[in-house]
Amino acid sequence: MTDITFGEAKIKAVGDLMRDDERVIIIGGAGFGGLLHAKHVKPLHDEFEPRILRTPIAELGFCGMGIGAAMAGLYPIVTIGTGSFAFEAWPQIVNEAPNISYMSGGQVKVPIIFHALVGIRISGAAQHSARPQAMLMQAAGLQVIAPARASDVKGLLSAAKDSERPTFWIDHPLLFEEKQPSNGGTSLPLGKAAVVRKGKDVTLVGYSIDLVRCLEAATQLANASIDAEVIDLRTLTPLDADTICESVAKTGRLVIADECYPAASVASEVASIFTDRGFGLLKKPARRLNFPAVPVPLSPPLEQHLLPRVDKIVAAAKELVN
Amino acid sequence: MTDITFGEAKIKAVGDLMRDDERVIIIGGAGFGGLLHAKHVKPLHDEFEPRILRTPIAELGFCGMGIGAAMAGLYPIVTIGTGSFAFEAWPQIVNEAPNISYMSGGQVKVPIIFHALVGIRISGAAQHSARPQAMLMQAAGLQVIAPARASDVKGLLSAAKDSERPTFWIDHPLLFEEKQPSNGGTSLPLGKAAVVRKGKDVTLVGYSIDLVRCLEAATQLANASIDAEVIDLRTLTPLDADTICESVAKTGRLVIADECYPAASVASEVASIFTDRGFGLLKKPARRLNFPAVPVPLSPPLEQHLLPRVDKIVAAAKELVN
Amino acid sequence: MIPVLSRDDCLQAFRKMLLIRRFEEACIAAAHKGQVPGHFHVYIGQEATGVGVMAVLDKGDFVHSTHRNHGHLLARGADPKKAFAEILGKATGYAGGKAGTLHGCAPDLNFPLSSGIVAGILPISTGTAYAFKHRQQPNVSAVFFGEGAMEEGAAYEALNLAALWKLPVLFICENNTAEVERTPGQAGYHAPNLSIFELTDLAKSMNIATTIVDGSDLGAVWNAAKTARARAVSGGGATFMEVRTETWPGGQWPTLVTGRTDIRHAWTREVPEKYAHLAAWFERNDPVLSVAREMLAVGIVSERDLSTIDAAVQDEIDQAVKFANESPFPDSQTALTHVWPQ
Amino acid sequence: MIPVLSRDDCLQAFRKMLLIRRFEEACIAAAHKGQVPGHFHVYIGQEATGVGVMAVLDKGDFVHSTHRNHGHLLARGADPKKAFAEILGKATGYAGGKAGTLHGCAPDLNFPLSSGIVAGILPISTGTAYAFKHRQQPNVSAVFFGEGAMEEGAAYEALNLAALWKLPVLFICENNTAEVERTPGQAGYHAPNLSIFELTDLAKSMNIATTIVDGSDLGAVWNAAKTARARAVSGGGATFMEVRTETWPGGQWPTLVTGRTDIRHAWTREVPEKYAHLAAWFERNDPVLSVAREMLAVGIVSERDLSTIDAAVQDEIDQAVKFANESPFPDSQTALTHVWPQ
Ligand SMILES: Cc1ncc(C[n+]2csc(CCOP(=O)(O)OP(=O)(O)O)c2C)c(N)n1
Ligand SMILES: Cc1ncc(C[n+]2csc(CCOP(=O)(O)OP(=O)(O)O)c2C)c(N)n1
Ligand SMILES: [Mg+2]
Ligand SMILES: [Mg+2]
Repeated sequence: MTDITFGEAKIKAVGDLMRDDERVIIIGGAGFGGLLHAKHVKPLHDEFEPRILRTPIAELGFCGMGIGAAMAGLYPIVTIGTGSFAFEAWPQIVNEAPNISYMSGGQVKVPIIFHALVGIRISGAAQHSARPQAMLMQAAGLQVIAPARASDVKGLLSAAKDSERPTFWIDHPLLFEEKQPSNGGTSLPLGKAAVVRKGKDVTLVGYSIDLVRCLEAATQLANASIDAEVIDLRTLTPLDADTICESVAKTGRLVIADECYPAASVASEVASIFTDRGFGLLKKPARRLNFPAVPVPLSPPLEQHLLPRVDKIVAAAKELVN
Repeated sequence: MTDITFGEAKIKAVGDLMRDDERVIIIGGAGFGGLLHAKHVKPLHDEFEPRILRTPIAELGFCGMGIGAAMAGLYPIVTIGTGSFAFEAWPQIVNEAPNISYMSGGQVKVPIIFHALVGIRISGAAQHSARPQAMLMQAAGLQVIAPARASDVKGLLSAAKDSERPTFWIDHPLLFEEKQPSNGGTSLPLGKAAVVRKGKDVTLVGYSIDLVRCLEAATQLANASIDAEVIDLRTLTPLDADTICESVAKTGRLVIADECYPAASVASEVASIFTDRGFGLLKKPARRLNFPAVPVPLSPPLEQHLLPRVDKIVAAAKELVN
Repeated sequence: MIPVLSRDDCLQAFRKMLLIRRFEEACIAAAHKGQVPGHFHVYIGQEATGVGVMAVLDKGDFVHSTHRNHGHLLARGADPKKAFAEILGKATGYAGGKAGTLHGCAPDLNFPLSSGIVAGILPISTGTAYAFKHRQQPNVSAVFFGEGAMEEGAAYEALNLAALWKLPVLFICENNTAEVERTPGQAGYHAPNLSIFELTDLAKSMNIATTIVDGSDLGAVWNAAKTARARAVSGGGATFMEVRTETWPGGQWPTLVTGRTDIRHAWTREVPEKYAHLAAWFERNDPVLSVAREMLAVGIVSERDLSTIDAAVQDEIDQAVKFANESPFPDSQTALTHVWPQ
Repeated sequence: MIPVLSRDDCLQAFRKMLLIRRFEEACIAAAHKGQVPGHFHVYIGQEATGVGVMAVLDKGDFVHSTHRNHGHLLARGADPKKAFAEILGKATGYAGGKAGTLHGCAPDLNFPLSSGIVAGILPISTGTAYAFKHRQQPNVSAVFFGEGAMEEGAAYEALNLAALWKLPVLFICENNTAEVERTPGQAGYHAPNLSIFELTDLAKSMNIATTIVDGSDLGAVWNAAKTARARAVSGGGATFMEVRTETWPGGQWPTLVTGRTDIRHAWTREVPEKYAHLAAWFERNDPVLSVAREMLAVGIVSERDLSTIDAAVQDEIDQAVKFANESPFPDSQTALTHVWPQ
């Protein structure tokens, strides 16, 4: 178990998938990192060049192409690049891929991963900062995974592949350089959240980059003698309500960090669990930290003002506990 | 105050908008009803023929065209047709229109209405039954209205127009022939839900076709001596949490009917209110009636099995009250 | 033109065309009894296209279609029983009733789910073709779509993808508005709203091989498809076929404006007074009658043979309808299967 | 070629081109100091296009752009102070810091928000043009985009819409990969992945007027734009202009690979050893140097005039940079304005 960056673990996981099964191909040259990480991705691209299809700027076309390739027995990983570009391919991602297995009575499978670097990448401004994940949770038949830790990425990718279901991989541009222990490998159950840090005073729920923020908040809270339990959702569809309920049954307090806009968000869904399955478990109102309902501005102080920052998580947790 | 169909009221409201302001144009010949209602829409089309732009099957192109026309001083009502086709235009609807006013520091306005017949139209199957409304609630800067009653449609349209904000009008194919009293006319406040039926035992929340279902359920519940309060959300963005909270403060019980898929849905958002602003108001767990997380099948018994039917609303309310 | 086809090929093709015609007539009849859920799109008037193309395809090829897929399914060899049952939403249908008319499928025939979204299927078809190319497998993907699909950017992107990698795709654009005067700016389903005057011009500009074929001419379709398939499997890339048919005059769903086809019409040429206004269509554009006449002319069949074939076909369809009607609707619990593990 | 332009026109255009060049150099310098939020796209090497087109536009015309909008903004007459401040995210910028580099705008100049989505702006531009047509207003919409945009279906749909209604649009496709050998199947930002060999072929197939212009030739751009605008306002519909420029050799953001332009280079032709590999670009493709040389050749300016102009321009940019640097960031509360009533 050594420390590596999330980006390294990710590149390795994709490489392993490709080494293990020659049906795995990559469609879309966008890659698995932003411009700044191109050098880390290059070895992967070099090793598998003949299995990488560098496409035109035609997201709708090449996502559909991926679906066809999947139907015909390949396993495409479609790299869309920035998450906002997934909107260009929306008809294929939400209205073709997720329907096919069901509508065909289970006969036609679409084993595919769509990958995008979604979220607030810092000064990407409104059109390059989309968080489509809550929208994707509204596409029944689509699996949504969001590995945030080096130790999980291989396991979640393998599980997604084994499931043969169309899967959207919510990746985040700011995760790449996160240094984390890597002990991952085996296939992980989909729809199982992870308790990343045990605690008893308050439950912090995050995923993707917001998991990193929650962990940092937990460290700061510990200094203030607040013992936070931190949960990584890991998969958004299916969502693991049980693990969250178990934690809140213990802590009675819930903070959710989620870069999505507030309404009908991942955080809404998590909070709403406590109006049915988890009814009565909350001792205090839940605190949802979303990006407020305005487009993402470029200017750094504005963007920072709106982000679900670590200090906001800390403050919310303190309010709940005190 | 006479009884007319929702469809008639809708056609009249659009006509009034066009008569009152010659900047109003219609883009997209799809119209305001399905094939079966073409004859009702025809007079509108005839009256305003020169102001109707019948477009190619190019939703992405003509929704963008509407945005440009709006920027340049027209007021386009863009008729997309079936709600699922909004996905074709997703980049323009969620990543251009809603950002423009904000990003330009309020200088460039995009006064436009996108109209679509969304929802389960009965045997439309998976690709013609989309309910994009929860996804649209994730597009900050976009207003989402969902008039369900003849008396509201004119008021909400006028308010949307006066706001000069890009607006998505969630219409439903099954609303057309609903007969309702029409006393509407003046501009209504956006973001204000309506208490459509007063009651004290349980709160039923709906919008669009689900409001109709809730009202029918309330009638049936009354026969069982359960006095249901029925709330019509009317606008999904902004959403009126206060009115819902007031009602639940009284009833302590909440049933939400929503054709969306369960996760990150309109119902999730409404329920989640009771984990913060409305914390402690629920005496019983909230009951959310969504369309389960599978694509919409064609076969009538399957589709019926999955719909948030009136009898399911009734049963849920009874369980909560008894 | 028939001469290029063998007698057997010809007879088999004709039988399939007639099967499609009778199938669609049965659909409309069922719709009038309120038995068909949702609205549907029939293939009457376009039978020669599906049948002609499918005749040259290999078992391993993929076939992709749209909302107007009934004819393609049957031409590919689908069981009319299961196809009809699916349209009625029955448990015995190809997809257990989930797919219905818009999403015709017969996975065992390499006919995966049709897309009900105009142009949605074109990108998908480049993907199945890419898989063939990637595996160096000598197969092709045939994708059927209407001229309306060409108004969508998705079609443009798909053509470009196919052209860039010389993918083995047969793009079969069924232009069923060929007779409409092309007046730009006039929209509506059956008036093209594409400023590209010749539909083949786009493919041409991308260096994709193109051909324009008369859709009432079975032999012409057959030949064009054969050439296109041979080109594709030998690495020559895609072909864009525009197949022109006159719009079936009964486009108004779900009315059978032309009436039930009377096969004797092929030789008697008697147009009932009620359908006098459609005389030209019966005479020139009805592909089923055209092929019947061609076969009569070259002596492949007699009038009597035609009547015998027709009776057999009608019987097959009657049985399909009976099967579908008697089949149960799916159990409501199956509504939840096939997405997540149960 | 200069002769078609008056001395004043020419001088003013040159000054604007140089302003753009110095502005972009300043952007890169600021980026090296870590002052520019986000990543940005400079207009170096394409100056003649924006300036040439904008010169023929009317105040009432609309101008639409993309991620690569700095040059278009300045060519349209935007204040370099407010433009630079916006790029730095300052309160004094055109949009109070909200828009930044990707969403350049100057609404008072009929230059609404640029789109950062490749091809996203093309449909929008047909809408502003439609409004002109609808009101019978003699104006046009000019939309700038890269050749990459032609890979998106959105571009195709927009061209079709413009063609169907003969909308007054100037589609200006800035092909900054014109020198790249076109090898289908090789992607990446600067290698076209469009199987349409001549970009103008698509517009041609739609019966849209087309023209191909050399982007280092200010006069040629100017003329072509003038013809196009006249056609549009007289009801002749859209024009598709492909303007070809050699890729600015310093495409690797945010490196100024060519070094800071030395205006004396126009006459000394001394390429510093460090930039020897770019000699051909300096000699043939740099539009700023090209125009300078043309003006020298026909005697519009002296070498000394050029240096004087350059000094003035540099001073204007220095002041813009100073202004932007000294401007405050917006108050964090403004993050919540301009969507809902506060
Ligand atoms: C994206 C999208 N927009 C609109 C529709 C509605 N629609 C269904 S069929 C049709 C016409 C299609 O014409 P064409 O492609 O020529 O096929 P045809 O019906 O003539 O076979 C339209 C517009 C749709 N299914 N998908
Ligand atoms: C829909 C979409 N896909 C991908 C991108 C990422 N992207 C930004 S610039 C660019 C290249 C654009 O090339 P071109 O249109 O020729 O413009 P240029 O940068 O050469 O001026 C790409 C792919 C984007 N902005 N939008
Ligand atoms: Mg057609
Ligand atoms: Mg370019």
